[in-house]
Amino acid sequence: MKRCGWLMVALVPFVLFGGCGPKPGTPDTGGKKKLTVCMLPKKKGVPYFTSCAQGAEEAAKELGNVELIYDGPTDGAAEKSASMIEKWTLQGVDVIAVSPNDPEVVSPAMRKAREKGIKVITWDADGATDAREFFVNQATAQEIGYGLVDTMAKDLGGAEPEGEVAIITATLTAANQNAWIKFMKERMAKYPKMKLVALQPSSEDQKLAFQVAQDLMKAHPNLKGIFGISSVAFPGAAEAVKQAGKSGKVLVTGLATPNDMKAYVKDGTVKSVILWNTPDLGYLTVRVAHDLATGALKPGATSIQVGRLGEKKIEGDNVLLGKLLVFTKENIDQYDF
Amino acid sequence: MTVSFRNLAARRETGVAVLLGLTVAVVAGLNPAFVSGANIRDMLVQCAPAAIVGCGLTFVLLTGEIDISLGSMMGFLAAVMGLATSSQYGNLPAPAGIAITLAAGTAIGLLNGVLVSVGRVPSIIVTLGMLTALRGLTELIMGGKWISGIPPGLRYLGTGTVIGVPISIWVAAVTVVLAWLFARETPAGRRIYALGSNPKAAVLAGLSPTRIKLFVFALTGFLVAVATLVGTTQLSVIESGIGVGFEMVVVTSVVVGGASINGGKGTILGMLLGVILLGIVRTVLIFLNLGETSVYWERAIQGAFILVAVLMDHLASRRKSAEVPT
Amino acid sequence: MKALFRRYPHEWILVGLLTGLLLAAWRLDPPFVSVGTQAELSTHIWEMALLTVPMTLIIITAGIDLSVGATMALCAVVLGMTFERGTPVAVASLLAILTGLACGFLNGVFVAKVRVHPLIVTLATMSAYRGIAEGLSLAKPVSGFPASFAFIGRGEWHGISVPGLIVALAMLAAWVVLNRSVLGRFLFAIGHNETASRFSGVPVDRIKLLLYSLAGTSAGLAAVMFVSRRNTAKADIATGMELDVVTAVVLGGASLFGGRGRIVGTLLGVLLIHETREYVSWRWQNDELILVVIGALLIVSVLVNTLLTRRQAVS
Amino acid sequence: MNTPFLDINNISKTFGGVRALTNVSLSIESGEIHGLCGENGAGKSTLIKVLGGSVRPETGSVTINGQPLPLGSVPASEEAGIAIIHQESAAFPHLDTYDNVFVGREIRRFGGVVLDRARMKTETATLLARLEQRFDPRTPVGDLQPAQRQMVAIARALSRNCRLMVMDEPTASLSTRETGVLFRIIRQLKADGVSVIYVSHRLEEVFELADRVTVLRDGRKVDTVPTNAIDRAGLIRLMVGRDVSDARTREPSVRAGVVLDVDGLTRADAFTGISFQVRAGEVVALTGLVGAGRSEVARAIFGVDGRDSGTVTVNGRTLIPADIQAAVQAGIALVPEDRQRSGLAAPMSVKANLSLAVLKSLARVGIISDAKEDALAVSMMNRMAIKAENTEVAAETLSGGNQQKVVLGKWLAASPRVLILDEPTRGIDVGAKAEVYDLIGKLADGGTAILLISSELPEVLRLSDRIIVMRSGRISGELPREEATQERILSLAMPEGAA
Repeated sequence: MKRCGWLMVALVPFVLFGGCGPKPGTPDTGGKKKLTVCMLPKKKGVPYFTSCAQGAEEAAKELGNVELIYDGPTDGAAEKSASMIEKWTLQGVDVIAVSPNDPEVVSPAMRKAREKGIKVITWDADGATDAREFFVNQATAQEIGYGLVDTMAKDLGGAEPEGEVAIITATLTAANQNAWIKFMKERMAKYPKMKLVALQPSSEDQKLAFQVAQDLMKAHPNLKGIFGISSVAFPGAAEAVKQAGKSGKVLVTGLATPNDMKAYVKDGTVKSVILWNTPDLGYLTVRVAHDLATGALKPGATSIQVGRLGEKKIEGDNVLLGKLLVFTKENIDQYDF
Repeated sequence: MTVSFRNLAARRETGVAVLLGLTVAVVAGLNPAFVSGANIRDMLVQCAPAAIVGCGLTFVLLTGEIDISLGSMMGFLAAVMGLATSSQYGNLPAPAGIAITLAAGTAIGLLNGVLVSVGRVPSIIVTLGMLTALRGLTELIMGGKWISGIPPGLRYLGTGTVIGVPISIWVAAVTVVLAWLFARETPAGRRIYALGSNPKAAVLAGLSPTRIKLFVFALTGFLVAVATLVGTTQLSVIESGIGVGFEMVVVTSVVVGGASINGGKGTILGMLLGVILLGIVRTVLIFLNLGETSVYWERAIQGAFILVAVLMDHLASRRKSAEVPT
Repeated sequence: MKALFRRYPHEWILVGLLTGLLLAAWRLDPPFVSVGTQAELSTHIWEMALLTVPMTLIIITAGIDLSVGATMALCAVVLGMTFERGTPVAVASLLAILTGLACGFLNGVFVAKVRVHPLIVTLATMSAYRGIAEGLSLAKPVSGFPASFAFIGRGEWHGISVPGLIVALAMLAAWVVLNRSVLGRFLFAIGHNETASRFSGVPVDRIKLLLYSLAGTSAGLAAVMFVSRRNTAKADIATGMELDVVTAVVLGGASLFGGRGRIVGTLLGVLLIHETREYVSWRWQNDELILVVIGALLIVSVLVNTLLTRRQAVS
Repeated sequence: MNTPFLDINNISKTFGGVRALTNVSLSIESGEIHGLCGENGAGKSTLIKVLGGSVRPETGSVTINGQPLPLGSVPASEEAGIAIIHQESAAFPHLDTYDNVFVGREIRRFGGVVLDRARMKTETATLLARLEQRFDPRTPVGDLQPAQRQMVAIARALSRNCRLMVMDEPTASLSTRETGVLFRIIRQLKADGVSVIYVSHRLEEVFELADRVTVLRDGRKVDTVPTNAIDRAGLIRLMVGRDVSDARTREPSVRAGVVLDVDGLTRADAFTGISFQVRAGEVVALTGLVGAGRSEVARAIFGVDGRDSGTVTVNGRTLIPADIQAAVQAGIALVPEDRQRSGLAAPMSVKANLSLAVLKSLARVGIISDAKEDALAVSMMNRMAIKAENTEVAAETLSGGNQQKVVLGKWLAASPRVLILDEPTRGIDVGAKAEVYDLIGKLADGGTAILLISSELPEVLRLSDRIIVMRSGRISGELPREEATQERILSLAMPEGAA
């Protein structure tokens, strides 16, 4: 009985490594050299990132020699992102484009990839600057944080916008959101009569965001505005306001893809939705990845030609997508993502 | 003699009811808005899905089995419902969507039941596997997009009211009452208790464990579908994360309500009290408005609440014994 | 051979699945089965593998600990916060492990002394510990640990991975305990019949206290390994870890009803889950698919086992 | 001659390669009380399960009143008028008494959808009154005493107007008074023309009740004989296949020193002011009706339950309350009443069970010595004459008698100073019983102080040096062996005014 136990222990490594193949192949075979570009979102299965992936695929198809791999953790766990980077490093891909969920966690893996000669860039959110060559920057945390508060102020109206506001975030540990919140609080100093009365998490759960918004409106009867600062929290909060019959009385703003918010913008619950053109972001990322791998893009460049987007500016090592978009009743129908 | 004070004090239902009463009284004292009609309505709506599914889970626990696939099942059923009815996808009419969702829920529940009772795989393994697999499947069939464009007929289930009371509360109330009657007043209900109480004796008494287990799992699947229909339609968008962690909420509530995970013990009333107690904790904290950092302690307070609830009856029946705990 | 199979049907099924998987991988993606790749990928599982050790022991006694992930988070937060306030990282690590011990001990007190079912206790402390971690840290991450600290999570000692060595030692110790020791025998006795064990003078309460404390301490150690490897201490680490750990142990053949479980099985369970996850990810680059495969794997492996053993009993 | 009421024909059944029944045939007249005897494992329970429909035999047939009975279906058997009182505890502890009585064939109303609780309650109350039980039909069965639980099982069988009542060890947990009630009911049934199959290890009961008796051995029928044509020794010979002497009383072996001293032990709702001493080598019986508090006293001494006041002293050392560890370290051992639940880790090997209580002494630095453990197991197997293939087989595969010997052996290995035996021979067959008696004698001779709890008065009279009788939680009297008779014990045990 016990002997068999030992046998098993002895057997396992044999099974594990016994099959070490003598032919260490590389993924890229064949005549025409194909570039493998890996695109890592913070969380897979979210429309925001899926719409980025659409643009990325478009770029890959246009370029023809790009093999695009789009994969990321479905639960958004940063350590899984790091594991995926490590896996791609082993597979010897050409470019890894990372949207870091938690820069500290994924940076070591990114550095290791660079040591192996893989080009690493960041998109959507930046990582440690020494861990990547370029950052495809759609907006900084400061821009977003300030933008949110400014939009709310504009929507509240008046020279000195006033009222109680609340923030519904994703989770309390979400790195991005926490950065935005920091800048939002900073910006609120500019509007002394805008008072932040609550910050609540919604566990990346639309239902919970809905319930939290309901509770906030009751617990704070004077509530004038709600920031839904994750793409899950925003529609949940908007629905709560709408069902409470407070459309227009309690303003909701935040970040989300326009398709998910169209109904609320049209019925007046939401005046403004803030975001950037996400397919364009994906498109730009793949273009930058391609040019970096082919050598067309070198550090120090000040601009890049990107297909249908034309020329984009590069500031330092930041490739800039352009301005934030504010979707309103007037323009939201022009966007489909 | 049988219903002595000590017995009453030692019953989990009593402890949970007392804790619930105290909590509501204290919060209402500090912030009367807590017991306003609107807030009570919202809290009940929040509790409705857990109460509906809790009925099924109570029966599963009574037979000595467990189902922890509930959350992923709900996510999957929501996706099925959305894909069938959304104007961007299947575009089926609402009644067809309802029928498909209920059928899919029952079928998944039945599959759990078949694997447990015919395949003889322990239910915790079957449903742990399902919890993982169905979540992945949901992500796959939704393809990274959320589903909007749910027909108004379905949205009505989540947003409509009848005589001023939201439909989800009606559905939950009817389910709970039916389950309560079923458990207490029908032969089948008694047999579920009997099976969990002593499986060997149940066979000798001519009961069929296979059939009973198939039934409770299928029923649970059906009720998850019901909860999906009235719960997820409250919102305009169906996302792939629907139901994440829902299984923990329901299992915890039912267990806090006094059901034994060894089978044979548990009541619908206890389940309902457990669901409400745990369901209102978050709202309570918002209404107490303890300041900015309090939100970070929310989960700790929730955990403490659960501990207090399950410890109350243990403290009431303080006597030590070598028997295995239930 | 047949006798061996009869004795360990489940282990053989796992070995069969693992071999099949690796052979398929070897045919389709040879680089996947190279030593270098495997060594690199193995870094992903050490914390989980470490936690399966106490979990196996606990499950043998018909208990369960769902709070290990939350305990890890709390320990990581303690590590991060004490380090941030100037404590040397070694001392901070020790404090983190002690925190784990305290968490586990508290679980043990509720399970052994107050006699609440472990599932309920740890379901409650799962929320509580995670909540305390969030509350203490206000959900802020801590990073910037010294490079030397990475030794525990990423380092090598004479070419052997340090965390791998820790896990191997833990598994070996558990193997000795389960197969050779008085304590191990007591664990099985408790799992088979707790009342009879008490009546036979087995110190059931003390053993349970020990087991849950051990699980907490291991979670503390796992947290140190994690923080060291990923260089970040945060309240949301190891979310869902408890289910991964339980899945691996159960896949390894342990019975949640107690009395059954082997460390070799657990090791195979960990390896099978790990290899499956990594290979599916390697070949199909699809995170959703992994969930489906792992879930199906869990059900099918146990189903095959029950079907095989039942046929055997009939013939 | 007319066809018999029940005709069992050539029944055979195997379980996983083991033949449980081989070509068993048996016929029973209506209104007959038919004894069924045999050692454990002889096939009685399987035969009963075949009749009840929970086991389907491979071959053979059963007819009732000439009608073939569909085999392997519980409802079909019930339909045919067969009611069974099973040996294993077939109660549902979480359900109320009346639910227990009616599970599987509940009384319904409103077209069969809803339970008719009122009728179930009143019918249960009537049945309980007939069985002279005074508890509320709403009491959960888990809260009842074992004897009351058995009465519920009997009530369940009686609740149907059956034509054949099968009773498997119905008196195992009953006291003398309750047994009397049961016998009266059995005779009533007979007078009503109901046939009864009566299975018991208590042969005197078989002789008292049965018209004929059938003996099974190793799954085969040995013989069917009228009870007036055979004596006890003859019946035992048929069952065992050899002669077993069972009438020898043991020589007293009492020594001087008091080993166990129980003083003023009180636990609310269970017992009050219990004081007695047991000396080395002495066998003291603690007897009384079921529910008098005997087992509770034993549990309190052993530290299973707490106590409200009083002390327990072993060899001058006072024990901490509610601490089994302390009791075991002080040298107390308890062989509990409920073997399956509290005595054995049934799925573990015989060896592991035998060594469990002394494992630490077989180990160095916590590592068990295989050699020492094997030696212990083998020597215990031999000493206790445990019949098992080897020491590695699971304890649950053994017969009840051998399981009990394993439990006893576990404690013998620990050589306790005080051995508490709670119903040590319940459900054990004749052969094994004699062996257990021998062992108890040998232990006492070796100087162990023994506290014996038993409802079987012949056993008490045979084994003990002194008899302490309890009545509703108090000691009602003490008899030295020379003065003890069944009548005197009973008069002390019966509630005042009842006897």
